[in-house]
Order: sequence, then C-alpha cells, then structure tokens
Amino acid sequence: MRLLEYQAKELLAQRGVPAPSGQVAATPEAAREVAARLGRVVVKAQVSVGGRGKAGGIKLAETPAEAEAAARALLGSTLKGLPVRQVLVEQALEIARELYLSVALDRAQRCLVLISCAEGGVDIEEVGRLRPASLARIPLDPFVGLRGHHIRQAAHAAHLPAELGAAFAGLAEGLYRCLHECDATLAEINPLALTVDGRLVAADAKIVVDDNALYRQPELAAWGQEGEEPYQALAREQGLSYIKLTGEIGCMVNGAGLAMATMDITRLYGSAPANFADIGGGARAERVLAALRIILADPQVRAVLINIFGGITRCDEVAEGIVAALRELRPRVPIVARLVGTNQEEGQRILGQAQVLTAHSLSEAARLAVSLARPAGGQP
Amino acid sequence: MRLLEYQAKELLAQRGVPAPSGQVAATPEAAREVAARLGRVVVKAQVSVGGRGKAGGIKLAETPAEAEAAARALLGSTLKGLPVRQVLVEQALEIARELYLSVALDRAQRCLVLISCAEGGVDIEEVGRLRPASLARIPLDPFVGLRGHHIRQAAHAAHLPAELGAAFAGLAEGLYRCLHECDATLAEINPLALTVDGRLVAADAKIVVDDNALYRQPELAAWGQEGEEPYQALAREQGLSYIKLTGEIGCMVNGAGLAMATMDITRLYGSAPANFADIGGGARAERVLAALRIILADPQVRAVLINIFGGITRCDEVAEGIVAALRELRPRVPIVARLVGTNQEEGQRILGQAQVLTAHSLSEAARLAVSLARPAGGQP
Amino acid sequence: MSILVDRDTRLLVQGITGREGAFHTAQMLAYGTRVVAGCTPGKGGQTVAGVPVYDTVAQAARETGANASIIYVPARQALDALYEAADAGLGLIVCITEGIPVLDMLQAARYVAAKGARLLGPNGPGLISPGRAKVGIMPAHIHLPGPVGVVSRSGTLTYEVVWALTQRGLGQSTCVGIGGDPIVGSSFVDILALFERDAETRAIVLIGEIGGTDEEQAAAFIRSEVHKPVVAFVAGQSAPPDQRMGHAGAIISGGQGTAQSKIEALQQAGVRVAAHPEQIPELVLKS
Amino acid sequence: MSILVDRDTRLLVQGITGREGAFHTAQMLAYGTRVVAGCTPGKGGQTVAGVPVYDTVAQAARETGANASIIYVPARQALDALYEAADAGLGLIVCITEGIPVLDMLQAARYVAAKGARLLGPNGPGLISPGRAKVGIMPAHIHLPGPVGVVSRSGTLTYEVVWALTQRGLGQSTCVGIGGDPIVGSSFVDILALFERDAETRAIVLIGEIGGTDEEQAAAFIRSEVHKPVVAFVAGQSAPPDQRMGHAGAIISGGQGTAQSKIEALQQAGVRVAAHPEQIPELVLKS
Repeated sequence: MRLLEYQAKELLAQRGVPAPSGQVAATPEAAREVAARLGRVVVKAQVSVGGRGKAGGIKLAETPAEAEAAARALLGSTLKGLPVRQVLVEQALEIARELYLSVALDRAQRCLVLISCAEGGVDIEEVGRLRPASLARIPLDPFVGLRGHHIRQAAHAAHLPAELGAAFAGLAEGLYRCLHECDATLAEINPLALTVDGRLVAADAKIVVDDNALYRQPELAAWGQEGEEPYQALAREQGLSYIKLTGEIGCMVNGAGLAMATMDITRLYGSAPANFADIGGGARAERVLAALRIILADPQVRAVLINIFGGITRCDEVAEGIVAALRELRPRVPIVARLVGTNQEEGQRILGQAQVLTAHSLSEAARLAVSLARPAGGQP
Repeated sequence: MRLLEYQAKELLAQRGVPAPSGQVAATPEAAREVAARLGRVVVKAQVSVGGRGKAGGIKLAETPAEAEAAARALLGSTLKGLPVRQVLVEQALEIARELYLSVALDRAQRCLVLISCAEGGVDIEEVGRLRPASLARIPLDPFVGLRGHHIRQAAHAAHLPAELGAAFAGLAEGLYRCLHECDATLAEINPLALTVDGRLVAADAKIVVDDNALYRQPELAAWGQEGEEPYQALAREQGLSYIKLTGEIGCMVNGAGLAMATMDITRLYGSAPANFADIGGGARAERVLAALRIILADPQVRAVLINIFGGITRCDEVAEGIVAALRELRPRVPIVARLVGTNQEEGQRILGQAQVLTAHSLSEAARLAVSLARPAGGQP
Repeated sequence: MSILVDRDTRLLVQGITGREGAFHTAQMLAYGTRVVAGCTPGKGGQTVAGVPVYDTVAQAARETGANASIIYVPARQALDALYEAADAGLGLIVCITEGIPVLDMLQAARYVAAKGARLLGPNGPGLISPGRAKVGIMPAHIHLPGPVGVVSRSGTLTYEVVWALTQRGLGQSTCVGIGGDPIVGSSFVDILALFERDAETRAIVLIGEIGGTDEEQAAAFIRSEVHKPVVAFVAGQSAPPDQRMGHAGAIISGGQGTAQSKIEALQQAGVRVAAHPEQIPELVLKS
Repeated sequence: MSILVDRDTRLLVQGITGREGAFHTAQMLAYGTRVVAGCTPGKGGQTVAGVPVYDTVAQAARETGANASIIYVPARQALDALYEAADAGLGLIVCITEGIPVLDMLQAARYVAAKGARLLGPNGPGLISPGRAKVGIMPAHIHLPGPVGVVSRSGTLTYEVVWALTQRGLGQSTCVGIGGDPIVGSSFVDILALFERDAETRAIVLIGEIGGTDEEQAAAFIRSEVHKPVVAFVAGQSAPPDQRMGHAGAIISGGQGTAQSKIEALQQAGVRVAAHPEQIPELVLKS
C-alpha cells in the first residue's frame, strides 16, 4: 500500500525528518487559506502514483489567489487514472541542490538497503541502470540495522557537505525508524532538498507499507481505506484479491499465479483481461458470488472467464456460487467456466443444469470467452 | 557488580516479576514497623554474597518484636566478612514447591542461556554437575533474544503445572528484560516459589551487573557506590583496580594478568598477597601514589612488592610515584620494586637514589619481599 | 532419488491441531508421508490422526527423531514457529503460512540460514516427491512419479502444469513450491542446483512470475551451471506496474520484475519458454 | 611462516587520530608493519604519520586494499567500529579497546563470525610476528623471531613471558593476545589450531588465567589435536571467588573457572604447567 505524499511526510516529520511547512486541503478555499499563511507555495495533487510533476499534478503559486486557482484545477480532476481528492499546499523551497535518500527492500540480497545519490528528483532506477557507480546501495543486516558507518557511507556518496553530517544522520535515522515502525518496504525522500540557507528538507516522500503487516498498523490501514471505492471495500471484506484493469475479459481464478496465467492467455487469443481476481484457497459459494458481483459491475466486461483448479477449493462449491450469481445478478454477458480437480464432475453437472458454458482446458475456455466477447462477425 | 537482594527484587518487580511484600530497613525499629504491617516475616541481611541462610543471615519472625530482635542481631554484624547495614523484612511465603529460573551468560557458547530446574533453593552449579539432565540450559541467540518456545522448554524442564504457563511466561520475559535493561550478566530467581495458593513468587533474586556497562546505568552505578569504603572510592576515582585480600604482601603491578601472577608467586615463596592492585597501562606518578596510599593503609601489609613491565607504562614515571609515596606516606614496611622495560635504567636510578630495594627478576623480587615480611629469624 | 524429501523424511507438523494442520496431516499420512509428530503449544499429550502432539518442537524432535517440519500456523505466530524449528535443528522447514510481514521474514530467513537449515516458503504449497512423500497442500492425485523436476513460485498454477505433464505421461521427480512472497527461504537457483545434481531428474520445469529478479538469476545460473533441459513459463505478462498481483511478491516496481525481462533472460540462457501453461508438456517432450 | 599476520598484512587503524591510535601507528610503522590507512569519522583527508585517514572503513579498504584492522576507539564506539570493520570485509580484526559491555560483545562476536572475519580481543594487546609485523601495543624490542608460538589472555604477563623466552634465546613465531574479556572473538582453541598447522611453530606457550572454561577446552583440544609440545602458565591461583581480578573475564563464579581446575585439565592433557612465569623457558627447552 502506497501512502499519499502528505501522509508519508507526516510520518517522517514525527520522526524528525523535516518537510516544508504545509498543509493538506480538500477545497480551493482551504488551499487559499494555507497559501495566505505560507506565501509562495507549491500545490501538489495527492494521488499515490509517481510522475505527478510531468503529468501536471504540481503547480507553483505566487499568491493565495494563484494557489486557489491551482487547487481548483486539480481537485476533482483525474491524474494518471486516479481521482484527485486532496492537494498538499507547501511553502516553496529555495533549493541549492537535490539529493536522493531511501531505505528499500532488496529482494535478491534478502535485506534492506540504504540508497543514496548525489542526484535527486530523478528516477533512481534509471540512474541505477545508467550510472550505477553514482549511487551507493548499502546493505543493512536485518538484525544489526542502520549504524553510523552506513550513514557516513551514504553521505559520502551523496557528496554531502561535511557540516551537514549531523543533520543528515538524524534524517537517515528518522527515515529508517519510520520504515520499521510503519512496516514499510520502501521509505524514500526524493528529492532531498539542500536549501540555499543550508538546511536538508524532504521535498517529496514516498512510503510503501507492507500489506501483510497492516494487521499491526491499524492507523495506516485506516488511511488506506479512506479513498477506497465500494468494490474495493467489498473485495477486502470478502478476502478477495481484485485489481481493475482495462481489458474486456472478466477473470475469476483461484490462486494468484494461475490468475495471472489466465489473464495472460486472454491476450494470447487477441483480447485483454478486465481484471485480476484471485478467490483464494477453499473459497465457498458466498465468496464466489461476491467476486462475480464485483467483476460484473465493471461496464467494460464483455465476457467472464472462470478458471478453477480444485485442490482445497471444491469445484461444486464454486459452481454453486456461480449459479447463485446468475440467479441474483442476471448478467448480460456470457460466462465460460473451466473447473478441474476436487469434485469436478459434480461442479460440471451443476453448471450444465444452469446452462453455463464449460470447457475442459484453459486454452479452450479462453478461446471461447474471447470469441464470445466479440460482436458477431466483427472485431471488438 | 552484584546487587543486593532488595535492589534486584525492586528491578524485577518494575518488570512484572512478583516478589513477596516487603521493605528494606536500616534500624531494628524500622524492621518492627514493617513486620507490624506484614504479619509473619523473614528478616534477611542485605549483603552481596551467597549462602546467607547457612551463615545465619536469614531469620524467621512470627511477631513484630521477633522481627525487631532479628534485625538488631543482624544489623551491624558481619556476614562472610561483609558488614550488614540493611535488612529486608518480607512477608513469609507458604511454599508448595521451589523452582529455579535464571538468565545467565554462557562464555563458552558466547550467548545468554535461560536456565530452569524443577529443584529450587539449591546450588544450581552443583545440580548442574551432579544431575545435568535435571536442568534445562537453553541458548538464546544474541539477536533473536527470548521467544515463546524457549519459555515453554523452560517450563517443561521445571515440571511447571500447565495452568501456570502464562504467569511463568510473564515472569521469564520480565527476568530477561531486566537483564537486558540493566546490562546484567546474571539475573537469577532462586528459589522461585510456587505458593500453596498457586502463585509464582521470586523468593530470592540475584542480579550481577556488567561493570563495563555502568557508564550507561547511572542509577545502578550509584547503588554500587552507596556502601563503598573510602579506599574503594579512591581506587575508582583514580582508575585503579584494587581488591583487598587477607595476606601480608602488598602488591602493585601494571596489568591484571601480571598482577595475578605476582600475587601467586608470593604464595609460591610461602606468604600470601594482601591485595590485588592493577595500576593499568601508562600510569603516571599520581596514580602510583594513590595506589601505594591504598595498599599501605592496610594494617595487614608487612612488605610491598612492586612489579612493573614497562610498555606504554614508563618505569621512570612509576619510580617518581614511588619516591613521592615514600616522601609523603613514610611507610613503616619495606618496599621491593622490580622495574623492566621502557626507561628501566632511569627508573632504577631514581629508586636507587631513594634507597628503595630493587630486583632484576620477578622471582628475586618476590623472594626478597617475602623474606622481609617475616620477623627477623622467625616464621610470619 | 528425488530432492529434499523421500521415504526417510520424518515430518513434524507445526500447528497440527489447527483446521488446516489437522486436515493436511491426514492427507499427508494417506499419501504415505511419515508424519511422526505435531506441535501446538498447550496441546502436548493429544494426538491428531494418531500423531502425537508436543508442546515444543525441541521435545518433539528429541522424542520422535523428526528431521523436517511443515508450518501451518497463522501469520502472526509464524515468525516464532520458524525460530523454533531452526532452534530444534531440523534440516528442512516448509512454511505454508501466507501473510507474514516482510520485516519479520528478513530476520527469520537470515536466522534459519545461519542455523544451516533449508527453508521453503513461506506462502507456498510445499513439495512432493510423487510416490514417496508429500510435504504440502497440493492435491496428490494429479502427480505421477517420473523424471521431470518442477519448481515454482505459485500453487494452483503449478497444479495446472503438473496435471498437464501427468496427462501426457510425464511424471515428476519432485515438485517444489518456493513461495510467492518477496522474501522466501530458497530461490530458484537453490532448487535448480539440487535438480542438476539429482540423477533421477532429467528435465526441469520452472514456473516464474512477475516481481523481483529471481528468474533472471535463475537464467544466469542455468546458462553456466545447468546441463539438463529447462522449460519455463512466466505468469503476469498482462499485469500492470506497481500493483500487487495477489502474491505479495508479484509486483513490478520501478520498472523491475516484468515478465518480458524474465522471459528474455531465460530465452537467452537457452530455456524454452512456453506461451501458456498447457504448452509445457510439448516443450518438455521436444527437449 | 607465522600465523595471522606477516609482511603481506595491509593494516587499517580505526581511531587513528586518537592519542593511542596515533602513538601506536607510529610504533607499528617503525616496526615495519604496512599500515596503509586509518579511519576516524569526520577526519577524512588528514594524515597521521604519513598514513591517509578516511571517514569510513569501506572507503579506506576500497582505496588502499587493507585486509586487516586494529581498533583503538573508546569502548562506547567500539561496537560500531566492529560492525564497520566486518561490513568492509576485512579478514582480521584486532580489538584493543577495553571496557566494552558484554551484551554488546555477544552481538558483535556473532556478527563478525557470520561475516567470516577473525576477531582478536577485545581487551587484548594484539599480536606480533617478530621481524615481520606488529599489530598491537606490545613493546617491540622484547621479541625475537623464532619457533615458539605464544597465546595469552593478558598483556603485561605475556610481555614478561616473552621477555623471559627471548633472554634464553627462544624466539617467537607469533605472539597472540586473545583478550581478557568474558566474550572474545577467538579462543585458545582457535589459535592452537593455527599454531598446530604452522610449519614454523615448533612449541607452544599458553598463558591462561582464572575465569571461564577456555583453558579446559584448550586442554581437551590439545589432547586430541595438538602434536607439538605445549607449556602453560595459569594466573590467579591466589584469587578469591566472585571477585573480578582486573580483567572483566578473570572471575571465579559458581565454583567454575579456578586456576586449579585449569591446571589439572592442562596437566592431564600432557601440558607442562609452570609454577611461575620465569620458569616457562626452561620447560620449553626441556620439551
């Protein structure tokens, strides 16, 4: 779960990492009031996605009136597909230099790494690919954690002026502590601004929280649910893993890997998945019904492809759920189901009676669903 | 540094380890008042040494008058060579069974171990030698620390009734936390009383604090200085390592190992050391003077043996200190010095002028000191 | 031969009295796995499907000679279960549990490795050496003894592939799930090395997915160290970036971990990459 | 040959700008040791006795090819210095610092070992291979190249013994101080194993003291693994129980760690135990 910029900055500030003076605003008027207090400001759309600047989501405002206008333009708009519900109004910084600092998970090395770079405000992955020598990736032992010498190495790589050593150390420690205390897998300050008056300030911040740890981070979990769409809330409550995509084949599968493979095969046959949906292991009829309710609510869906490999999951249970969904939701699009494994005969019998289209193999099912999604005789 | 029982119990109680109701008292009257509140009590001499019970340092008192009498007998007395300045007056427990539980440093395994035993109130080292299978020694990883499964293993070894599992776990966690937070190398509850009404209570407790960590344990360091003799305070202030022993040869040496070897050789020649004294590396004249002041203040000293192997320590500096001591302290006993290493000629010259006896080898010096300590022509 | 488990495996089940633990204990016993002990704190002295339950893994291992463990405990207790298994000196630890926080797993994986134990998972289906031992949650009947080693990051997708192999008469030496989390105990490379050394395994099927660089490392390893034919499939070609596809580890982030990158790396290492799972048996037969 | 250090040792000094660090750097250089770098945070760019100073050990090691470190930093900074040296991949770490808390050392010793580095100390004088390299604080002139390996828990007592050996013409291959703390990086056994393998070392002198069981473990190891003659001395026969004799590790506790127990164990392993330090050369000559 990626936090919004203002949330990340709030968590960092609580741990001694300075951010520019600022406040979040949900209306143009509120943005104006904040700007009246702060002077020259930047107005930043609060959406959890990168590249906001290039997409027009960050605006400089010299006066409160300009800030209000900027907020009015952003609020209610859509940025990279995401609705802008809040803006962060922040005092504009006088920046001398931009650096980069983060603590991130390194899956291959199985540890956290402290990453620092003398170039900030850039795509650090790109810097890593193009100029790997220009950034320091310092592995941190999971038991020993962040120590003074790691911070000194990071400062060296960032070409930090010696007199800022103590400020930088406090900031790195706050960043690391924030990652740990928030169960994050990434805590990033980019750019880390070195201002003309010699301060280090987090100009932008990004925190990605480990979904698996949300059970012990109730406050962050609540933040995550604030902007949730109704279908997302339903999926969460039912323990479904659902992600909306842009294609036309609604997919319902048990298991994440199989769900991806099922999505992929719709592309192989010339279409595209409308969603990722994993109903998990041992799903009962109720969860199947909820999944289909969410999938069918997407107006872009033109056919549904169900792929179940029964192990703990029982095919007859899934079939019952599908039949219940047909009865309750009366879908306007065709449904193709392929059920294999535990109780597959019983499942197929139930579906046959309900006149659901069935197939024996995944490719057969996918081909059928894709062909049904097309208007008769034409391309989609 | 070994804490007093009441100090150990106080630290443990702060971390949820229950001790009997009680209070420390410095006068018989105070002991009587505590007993009046608690009923049947035990009165326990507070000296940091084991085997107090057998030495008569623990007395049962049925009435406040008895408690006062017990305290009067103990306070001001000497137990195993240590003065009794305080007694702990505690409600007497009705004990069903006694167990043993500790967290201790295991030097050979380089880790802490959780030790538990179904026999309590015993010498656990002896149990370990005689019946090693009857106790559990559970190694704890320095980074992972104490976990639930360690505690369950300990409970199993102690034959703990299942219904006390949660209480035992809380107690073990408190004990472990106490060791860590107090920088102790031993935190022991012996006996751990299982009372007839089904509670677990620390009947006695022992905490040994790591002297090297006292710099970050200011409260514990202050406790340690409370009962200090003046010579101990002087040694501490001067950075000297001094321990009073019972023999007659005062020893002053640089380096702990060499100091022990010097002590040992006095025994080899038929006498015994009056003290251990290590003046450390690079000692200046002032520290030498302080060391001799402490050594010569001991009335049992009949000769002083100085053994210096100069490396960082300069023999001429030590010689200056000896000469200053002679001038200031006017010792009534002979001093034999053996100085080797850095600036040894200059040191020997200085001592020669001051008419201090010198020797070239350790054995020669020791033999001379021992012979001088004896009354002319007789045995000591 | 097979890798990691066989008829000599003496299995201990952590969390044996739970719903999942009890169910799969019965299933594993039915398959012929030697389940010798179970552990659930506070339930020592009970039995589950005839298997004795102990309060601690140490005691269970001491009294039954268990040499491997499978963990079914909930995510909140999984870290301690991993430490307990490692402390008891078990050589193989299979962690089925899904949902363990990453920061916990960083420590557990480090600790288990330092103790010299091999960890599979977490968040995997376990492993099976068909006809010999099943240490996991996969449906047994889809497997067939034979020469193909299978290693995968996912569960049901593996069943799909195994079932396709079995239907074409291609049996399996061992099928190993390494788990779908970002931090797992064993990597593709670890398991490939075992298959390469295993005389019975004559071909290897690798089932990857988006996220991380494990497939890319596998490709580099295959190029230099694996002489047996390898067929692969990588799921997630149609997955968008920065979205977690069910598995905690299945996420393209910072442009890293795309299916395309993995497929290219594998192909450059001489691996035949299937376009869809059902194509795998054909590629195995061709190789 | 010699053990641990020789003319190829490229030494880095942690805490080089401190009083002790600077003094001993000059001494070690004068002896011929190749001191290639120093490290003191915030003092990067300076030089001490011509040796370049760096802010971090990692940078120093990278730029100078240092392969060993000696630590002179105060006790409060020693834990971090140990971690830093281990993280930089140095193979030998010699910690002179006295007064490091035991709970810190438990973690540091574990970490350094896991990184595959060898740690000597803390709270020791370091080591010297006479005529080749001195990595420590011992007075150089008392040493003589030769066939006797010396290993000891103390400082000045070792000088006493070495001086006695040198005066009798018995030179030393390497003299190693393992340190006087309860938790040290290398044990007697570790160093005995190196001396046993070292062709140049023909006899071994072991200098023990009260506290712990390191001498007892050494005795067991000598009995089964050491074929060279060993002469020993154990200090502290007149020490009382439960009192720390200067060294944090020199304490008889719970009846364990007495000189008598150690002497008996060594004698039973065939070791000649000297009655006092000056007797050692005679026993070495006899053996």
